[in-house]
Amino acid sequence: MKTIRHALLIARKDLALELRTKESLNAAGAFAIVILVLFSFAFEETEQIKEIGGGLLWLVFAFAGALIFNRSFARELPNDCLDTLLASPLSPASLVTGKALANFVMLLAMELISIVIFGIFFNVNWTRHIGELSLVFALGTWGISILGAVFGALTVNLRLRELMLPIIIYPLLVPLLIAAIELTKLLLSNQSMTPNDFLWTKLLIVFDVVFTALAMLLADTILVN
Amino acid sequence: MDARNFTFMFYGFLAAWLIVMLYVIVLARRGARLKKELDAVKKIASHPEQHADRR
Amino acid sequence: MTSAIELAGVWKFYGDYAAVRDVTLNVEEGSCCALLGRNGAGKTTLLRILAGLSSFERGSAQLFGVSPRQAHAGFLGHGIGVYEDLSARENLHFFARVAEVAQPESIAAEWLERVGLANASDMLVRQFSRGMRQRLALARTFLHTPKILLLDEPFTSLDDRAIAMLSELLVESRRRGATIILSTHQLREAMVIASHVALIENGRLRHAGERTEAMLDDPGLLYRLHA
Amino acid sequence: MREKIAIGTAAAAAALLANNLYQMFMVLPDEALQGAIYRILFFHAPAALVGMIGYFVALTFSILYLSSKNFLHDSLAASVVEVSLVFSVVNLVTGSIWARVIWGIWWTWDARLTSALVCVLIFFGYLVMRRAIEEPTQRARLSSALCIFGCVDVVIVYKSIDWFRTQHPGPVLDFRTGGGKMDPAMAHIFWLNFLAILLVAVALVLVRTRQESTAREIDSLRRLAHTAA
Repeated sequence: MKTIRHALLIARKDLALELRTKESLNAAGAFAIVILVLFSFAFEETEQIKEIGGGLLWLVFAFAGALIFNRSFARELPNDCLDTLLASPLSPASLVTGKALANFVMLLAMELISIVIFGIFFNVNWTRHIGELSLVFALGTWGISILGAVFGALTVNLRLRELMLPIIIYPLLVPLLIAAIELTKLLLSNQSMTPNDFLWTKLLIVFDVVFTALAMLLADTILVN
Repeated sequence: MDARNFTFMFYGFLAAWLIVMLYVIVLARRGARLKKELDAVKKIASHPEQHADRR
Repeated sequence: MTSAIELAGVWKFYGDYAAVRDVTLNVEEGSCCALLGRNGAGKTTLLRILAGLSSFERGSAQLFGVSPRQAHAGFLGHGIGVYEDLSARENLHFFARVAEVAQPESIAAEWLERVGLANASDMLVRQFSRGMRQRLALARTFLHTPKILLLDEPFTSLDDRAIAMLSELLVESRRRGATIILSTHQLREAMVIASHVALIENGRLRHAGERTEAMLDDPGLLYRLHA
Repeated sequence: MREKIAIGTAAAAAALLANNLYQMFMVLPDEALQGAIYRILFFHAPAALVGMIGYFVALTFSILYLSSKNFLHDSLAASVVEVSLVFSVVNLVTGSIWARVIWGIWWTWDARLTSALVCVLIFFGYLVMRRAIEEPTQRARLSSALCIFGCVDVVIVYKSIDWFRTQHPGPVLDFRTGGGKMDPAMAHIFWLNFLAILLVAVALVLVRTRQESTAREIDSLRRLAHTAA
């Protein structure tokens, strides 16, 4: 209970700071829009786009996500705020969860903008399976966010932090991205899910649960030096 | 079987051992470098006053 | 007298290099212990261990019988520990909530008044002068009335007004029974406030005991004794 | 003493390899469908196995480090990952050459190939991160955490194989098929060669671990000189 309350406190503080400075949202949003525009020049036919749309979207999310995650713990560095938080009653696990929550909200906002632009540029109607699509987005985004928070914490004091984070998280995200891409592709091409596709949903859930648990477990190790 | 098949097998074996050999060379070079560094730093640690300005 | 802080045989390593070596130290409840020593002697590392920011490899550390992570001491390190893009009020609200005080809003308002920032409470810290930041940091450190205070070089880089405020806060904290450990270079100030002194050299504790009258008259005495 | 063990292990590996090579080329016939090229399997699969085993040995050492704070465990974990990575690369390269002959392509995004590649990328990231951290205690702590995340991810990647259409030959080893597809004479050489490659890996790990200790000694002497001066 206390962990959740503290996590919400951190998430709220981070979102308030982000809304004020817009450091990562501006960068991530601009990046997503530019990539989508560039891709709309590269691909013209709408049939083709339904095949690769899922992959395109999730790669944009993963890359824009890295911009958000890099700031996540780096935001605590000026004035040694990270030390202050760790010396307070707040547990490292709640700190990581709070950061993941803030990442999750920011990334989802970015995803919403991206998919609207995607729909307009590529003339794809993505609203037909909006319920399932939201579920897939939420599950996939949480997985990315929790890993982003953990490895944001892990790399926060390293040289070349901005470079190190993507090198580490992208390989780890492969199973999640494969599953999310497969499902998104399916939902965009207007097919309904077969039992076989539920396996991908299951993979997303397993990924989220396993890595959230691992993050809680290792938060102390990662943050207390 | 055909000679081409055999050539590729030869390349495969060659590549495998070449990679391992390459790693052994990297390992040996790193070992030599570490040894040199250790000697240098030992010298500094035993006479800190002479090297105080070189840090 | 009960011990507020108990360190027993604490070792902290950076690789094979020991930054803190076999430190055993008891600090009585209600006392104020000045941690002395040269730069790099291990003062900051020791304070970070007590604040629960650093782990250690051997020994045990307890604050009122619990681990440093659970003791929630008031900690003031080298940085001021407040957010540049939040206002003074938002900062104190946030840290009051994190510290789980009963009425975060009124406590925050009270402390803003106390450190003389009531008029600037809705300004962003980014726009503050150095003195204002330091006073906000003091409010942040003391606002949950901690039973143990860990202050790392608190007098360095403080301006006169903040030094006066800190001294007042320390006196008041001791009056309510709080235990204080502070590391410092400023021997004269330290000797006036401290009831106990501890000297660290190369990670080892060289001296720990009460601050004597002789030390008050001659702050450099301890250093010369252990030279 | 440590060096003698390393040299002994390497010598044993060399002798065993010489024997295996003789058997492979002089005794075993070509395979009916694939011809001579199938012999790559004797290196390809053991390299994959040694790599995979290595990552989980490194996981064990990482967990051990976190509970014991003994740097030997950290050194072992780092060494094992590095050596495993070498064999994983051997695995990928030999597999690619085999695929060029049998499938006519160097690479395909098959599940097993993908997961092997992902594995290499994860642990490559592990080594890159180690280089970016100078303070040994912090390095040991953070890389142990990364190793745990990496290994769990490898398991998830590997599990998702079943759900992905696959082009890779199915299992041929006894313990996975529950009754051999492989000729007993071939299986015999296969396991002997696995042992040989494992011995090479152990020898390399021993040398590498020693270097890690030396590096740590250098670091602590530097810090000592730094504080003394």
